[in-house]
Amino acid sequence: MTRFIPVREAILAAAILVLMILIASRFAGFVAPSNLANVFNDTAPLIILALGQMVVILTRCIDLSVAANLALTGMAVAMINVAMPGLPIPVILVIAIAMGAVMGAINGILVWKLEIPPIVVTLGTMTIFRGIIFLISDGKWVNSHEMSPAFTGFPRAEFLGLPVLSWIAVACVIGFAIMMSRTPLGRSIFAVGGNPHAAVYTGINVGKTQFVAFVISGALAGLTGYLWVSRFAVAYVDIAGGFELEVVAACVIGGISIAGGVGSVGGAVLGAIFLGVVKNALPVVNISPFWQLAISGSAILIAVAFNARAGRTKGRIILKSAETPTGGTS
Amino acid sequence: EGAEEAAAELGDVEIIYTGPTDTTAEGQIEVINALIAQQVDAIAISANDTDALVPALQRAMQRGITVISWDSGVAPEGRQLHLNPSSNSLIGNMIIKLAADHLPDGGEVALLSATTTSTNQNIWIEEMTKVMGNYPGIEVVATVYGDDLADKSYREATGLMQSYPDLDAIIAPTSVGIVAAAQAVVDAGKVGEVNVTGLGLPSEMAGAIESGASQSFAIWNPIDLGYSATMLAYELSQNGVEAAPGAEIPMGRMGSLTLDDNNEGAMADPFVYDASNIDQFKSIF
Amino acid sequence: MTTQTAPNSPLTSPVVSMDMITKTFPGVKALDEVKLDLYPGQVTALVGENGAGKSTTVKILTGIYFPDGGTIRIDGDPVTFSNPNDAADAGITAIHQETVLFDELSVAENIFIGHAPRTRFGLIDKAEMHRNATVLLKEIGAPFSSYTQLRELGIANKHLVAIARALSVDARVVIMDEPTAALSHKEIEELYELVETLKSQGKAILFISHKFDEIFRIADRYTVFRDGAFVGDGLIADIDEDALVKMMVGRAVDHIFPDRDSSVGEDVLQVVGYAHPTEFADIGFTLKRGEILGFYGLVGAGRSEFMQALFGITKPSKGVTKINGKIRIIRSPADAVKNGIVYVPEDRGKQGAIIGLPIFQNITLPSIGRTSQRGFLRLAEEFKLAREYAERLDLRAASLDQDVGNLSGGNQQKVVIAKWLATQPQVIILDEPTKGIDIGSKAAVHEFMAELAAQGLSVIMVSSEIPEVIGMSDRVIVMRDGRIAAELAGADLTPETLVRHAAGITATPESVPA
Amino acid sequence: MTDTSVQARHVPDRLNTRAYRTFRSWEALLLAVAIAIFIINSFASPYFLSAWNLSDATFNFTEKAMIAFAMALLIISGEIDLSVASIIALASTAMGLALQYGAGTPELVVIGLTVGLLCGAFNAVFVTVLGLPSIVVTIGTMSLFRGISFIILGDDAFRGYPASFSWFGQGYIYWVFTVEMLLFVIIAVIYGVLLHKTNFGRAVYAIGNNPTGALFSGIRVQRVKFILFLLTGLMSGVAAVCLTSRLGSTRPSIATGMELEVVTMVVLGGVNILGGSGSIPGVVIAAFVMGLVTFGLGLLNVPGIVMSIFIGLLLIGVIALPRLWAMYAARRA
Ligand SMILES: Nc1ncnc2c1ncn2[C@@H]1O[C@H](COP(=O)(O)OP(=O)(O)OP(=O)(O)O)[C@@H](O)[C@H]1O
Ligand SMILES: Nc1ncnc2c1ncn2[C@@H]1O[C@H](COP(=O)(O)OP(=O)(O)OP(=O)(O)O)[C@@H](O)[C@H]1O
Ligand SMILES: [Mg+2]
Ligand SMILES: [Mg+2]
Repeated sequence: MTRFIPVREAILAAAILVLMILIASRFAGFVAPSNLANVFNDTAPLIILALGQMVVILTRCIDLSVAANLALTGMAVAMINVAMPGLPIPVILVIAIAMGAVMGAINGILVWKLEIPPIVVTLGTMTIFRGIIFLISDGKWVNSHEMSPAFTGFPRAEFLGLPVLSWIAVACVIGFAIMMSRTPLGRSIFAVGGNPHAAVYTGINVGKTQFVAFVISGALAGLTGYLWVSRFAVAYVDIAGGFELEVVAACVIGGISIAGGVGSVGGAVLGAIFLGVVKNALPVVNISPFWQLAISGSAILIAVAFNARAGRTKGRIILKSAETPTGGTS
Repeated sequence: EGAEEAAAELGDVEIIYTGPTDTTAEGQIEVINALIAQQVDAIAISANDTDALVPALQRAMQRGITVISWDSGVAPEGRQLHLNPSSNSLIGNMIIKLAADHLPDGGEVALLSATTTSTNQNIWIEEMTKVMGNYPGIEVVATVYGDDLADKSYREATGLMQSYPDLDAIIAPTSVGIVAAAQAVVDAGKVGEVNVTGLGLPSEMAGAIESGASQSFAIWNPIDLGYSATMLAYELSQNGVEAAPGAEIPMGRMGSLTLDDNNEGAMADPFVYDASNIDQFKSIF
Repeated sequence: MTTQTAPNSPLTSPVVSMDMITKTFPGVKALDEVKLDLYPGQVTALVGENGAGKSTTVKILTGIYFPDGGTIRIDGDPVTFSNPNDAADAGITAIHQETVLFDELSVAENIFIGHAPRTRFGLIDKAEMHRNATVLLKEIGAPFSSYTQLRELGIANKHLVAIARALSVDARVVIMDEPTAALSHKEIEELYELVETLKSQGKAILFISHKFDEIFRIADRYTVFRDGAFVGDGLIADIDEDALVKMMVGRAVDHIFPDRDSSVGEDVLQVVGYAHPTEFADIGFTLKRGEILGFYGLVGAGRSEFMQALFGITKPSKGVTKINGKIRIIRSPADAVKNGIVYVPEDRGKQGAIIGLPIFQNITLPSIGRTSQRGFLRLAEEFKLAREYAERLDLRAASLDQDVGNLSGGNQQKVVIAKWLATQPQVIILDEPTKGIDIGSKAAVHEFMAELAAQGLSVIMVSSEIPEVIGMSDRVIVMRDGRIAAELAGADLTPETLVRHAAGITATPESVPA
Repeated sequence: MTDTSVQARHVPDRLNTRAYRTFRSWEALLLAVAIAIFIINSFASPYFLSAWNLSDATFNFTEKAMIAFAMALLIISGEIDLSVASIIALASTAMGLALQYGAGTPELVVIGLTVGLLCGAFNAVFVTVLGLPSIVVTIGTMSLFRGISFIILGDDAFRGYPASFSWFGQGYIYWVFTVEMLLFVIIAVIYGVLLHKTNFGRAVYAIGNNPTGALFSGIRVQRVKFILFLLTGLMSGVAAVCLTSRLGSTRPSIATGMELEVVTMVVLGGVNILGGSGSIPGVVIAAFVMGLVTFGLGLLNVPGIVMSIFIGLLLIGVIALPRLWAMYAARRA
């Protein structure tokens, strides 16, 4: 009765499993461990961003600027790398995370101090960040041969059979799992989204918590910005265009309620993996490229409808003699 | 750059270089309207939709503005002439030849295009299909679209290598796609097995040639293209040259353009780049 | 009940002392230079009409609002609370009037949010948290586990969680803002015992209530506010009920239930065999013209649930509604309103008032068809209708154009009642109509109900207050666990029988507290 | 009951409360911004003050604004529709398909509008019947609708619309006044009256402020929302007719990204994105502001991507500046 969230996740996990079986029936190679590792690696940026977006959505906000933040940070670190090829990777990482966090903080400040609705703030900063990329890069590309080998090599360096990119995603997942369930910050994030009014009474600063959520999301976007640019070894104005909607979709599929307060790390990760599997499978099972968009759209709709069913809580039962409840309340 | 060069040569020409927020037809129409409003003498456009710009460009022509398209064309009603960087059939042939040259015994190739709506890509692919008969043993196993997005192209290329383990070459007649495909091949550890070729810029492809992911690729000179387009626009608007089938229109140092029945003409052959000459060009364009 | 430890000695100095506190909201002076003292080991009752500024005082004491002027002293030292944590650190804890809890968290997490026990690594110690929560829940007699998801609890149980939360901090001052409003008899008794225990521990208690019986039972001191101003304070022992009411309202109020001519007319509403898979079963009764039918039961007996089914919100699995002898199908509140049945909900914040819309639009919302013409609004008509009902209910507001969100709880309730009366219904269902309403307005509501019935309106009144049920109803239906337990009228209608049927006690009547 | 209670207090109808004035000042502020932009534009570019150029400039916003009016009502009711641009794509594709089967102009229009309505109904079913959040549903249908266009059209295009069809997007009523402008004005008036002068509009506000309360007040909440989705779909259909007519052809990528511009316009118009408040005059002014900014910057040949920075700054700035000013004023007081 109390444990309804894992049920939701189990359904999603089952859906992913069924999906994989279907894909395997058309293309057995897809489920080979090495390929699955590839799919995971390919999905790693989505997972990382989905975790950040989850925190934001949990506090009743939304961050539509993640993809633009990612692109701007990516372009900036790529240009820094071109200008100073010797700069060690840890420094680049720190710069990327800090830049992303600053952009997140801009969103957060506007939401916290000026109380502008998050969707408006991030819609605005989304276009502003993109525009800034054009201004700093003059519309030009940074290409792979201009980047240093260390710069492009970092995310693909292998460690225990998995690329560093995957390991970073794994680390983020573990970190967030602990943060959300075992730290006061995690609890406040749930509280702020679940009932902001009550959070105020409890001494939780709602605006500040939302600010922190934006900073977290921004920092992760910055981190992903570097990883993205180095992995695809190219930076230009439009990278990750439209990716913000995919990130939101991953969260929603993962059962994170857009109304805030409900969701889990596991859900966000599974939602991202679900999309990642769909995206990676379509090309290999030879479905006409013109079908891709419609299929992912339907997948989102179905997943969300399913999710809502699974998440619908049973009302309390007054009747002592109530037969097996049918769940069809109200 | 080429346009600036032409302007300098002509002396009395001012170049306005502009573009929309995103690459949609509606965005380009807004830009065209702004140009009409400024009463420019000529518009040289590389369209991202053959048909959608026609009404807007027709209006421009009605108001006495010379309209030419270059690179990615506009339907004939919407412009006076179209400058192809190279003849479409030549490019079509070139891209398959680049792949075939490295596959003496035949093999499987796949196409990685840009968006499903890019005019020029699709014409080249069409032209390529026409000449497939000349390359026995070469089989095109799939055509995928990377939408001119690095990550999507990368994923599509990875998907191709998984679906067709025996794939020998990926042809990407798009500068985003070819770079992403080369990166995907490097990451999949298939350098030497899968050759990436197509159309790309030397500056962007230098890395791929170096790593061996791409043996060779082709492109025309974009500087020349800008130069030619400017020259043509100048001739039509200032010197009263008529664009009609069969006409020969001078374009400065690039010689002259001969128009076909659709008022289209081709500039020059694409040039092939490989390990031998990449270093020379990578810093130019 | 237990030993009276704290003597009503005026010699003790106050723990908390508020002086000259002022607080202004846009358009309203909620508090105007008020003072309030709380003494250790004593219960101070804060009384006043709806909107007198009681809850505002609580919010200032707990750091939620920042006062515009005045000083708060703790042990004689001036303090400023810039956020709720400051107040908590100063040892002040509160059970607020609204339940301010988190549906998505467990009971234990709700209790300990903000001050959960930590492990060595700084992480939250869940095991310890649940252990502590269990102890607290046991102390207040809560019948659920600390692992329960809060959303699964009913309103009364949620209130118990709020109480547990307030007790989870080691406070010197405990504030209770209408803590008994949502509780059943048994739970109220337990709360009283708890108050005694807290007193004996030397804590200062601020107790806000509109119920005079409980004020006189547990309070040692009183402070009265009227319209945001301080009126007086003193020892409960030195004052009687009438005097207190007079201080509060500024005039004498006889809160005797109105005399009614209970000759009732023909059948208006017939309900046959209403059932729902999980909430209620076998509900059937008839309601006559001009009758007031009471529905009594312990909180959570399913009365609201059934009423909402009758009103077309909850979908019953079976059941027939006849109005004036004709079967009517009610699938939505709109259908119900069309058929002359209206429902004044219990949860006015969520279900009643439309916060964000002005008062007049709230009042005319369900009657919009009458004030408008062919679907087009006519503002003058709207204001006319709204003013009529606002004045009939003695609404306290700055203007009819004011957002209902800025009204006090009691005045919001009046807007909701006004909105339904304006539809001129045949049957009005009032779910806990006087919950949280001050004594003056309460009498007005009772008077009004009687008047409505006299005009031929049929009233269903859901109430958990025994005097009100007995005083107002012609007939009472008692519900227990989603079923009708008894129907009482005339001589059978006594506090004892009500409680016995509601609690399901079949044996000899035990001592039932009034 | 009059005898027991004290003399009923008189409650005045209206006080000009601060909230009321703030509401008033939003449109005023926006209008000031619009006028300022107009003046700056006329100084910045000699080409700006020309009837024909201004007429051309209206195309920058007329189609978006048609959808924005319906979207404003939807957002005030607490929902949102992100699929509008995709509905345009699908409706346009359907028109193109009908064209292949020989449909004439009247049929094309009917088909465009019908498909818009059907798409609206599809969204509405998910939101009102299944009870799913609209932002999520329409992120899904945004892919789905455009996806269907891609399935039908692939990399092809429909062209060859009849000459009479071009009237909607390219025709003029009188002198420089275009058909689209006329439609814009008519639709603005209809939605203005619907939202501000009718019971339906009142219900929209009530729902946006408190859906449960509105339901308990006898408003058919789901029905109103259903209608709002239908209206938004219908307006997308109208925009599809205009846009298709203006472009003279259909591709599946038509109107990409327009949904965010529509939402931006609505928010700039002072509609609370969280529902409950907003006005049609605000949206009308916002449409002009956006049109003027893009056209003015276009005349200065500012690249589109840089233009979007201005729009972004405008969006945040118009909301942020009054609040910053209030904070500043409060500190000084
Ligand atoms: N947030 C607010 N904004 C504006 N006005 C407010 C606000 N909170 C309270 N008020 C006003 O302040 C006054 C005091 O309200 P308060 O809630 O303190 O009354 P109360 O004594 O607790 O009444 P009740 O017995 O009904 O709970 C009322 O007139 C109310 O309208
Ligand atoms: N767990 C819950 N979640 C949401 N709403 C609840 C919950 N419990 C109760 N409610 C609502 O709160 C109100 C009061 O609930 P309460 O516990 O009093 O039960 P009830 O069935 O209304 O019983 P009664 O009216 O007989 O006291 C009702 O409107 C009910 O629908
Ligand atoms: Mg109160
Ligand atoms: Mg109840």
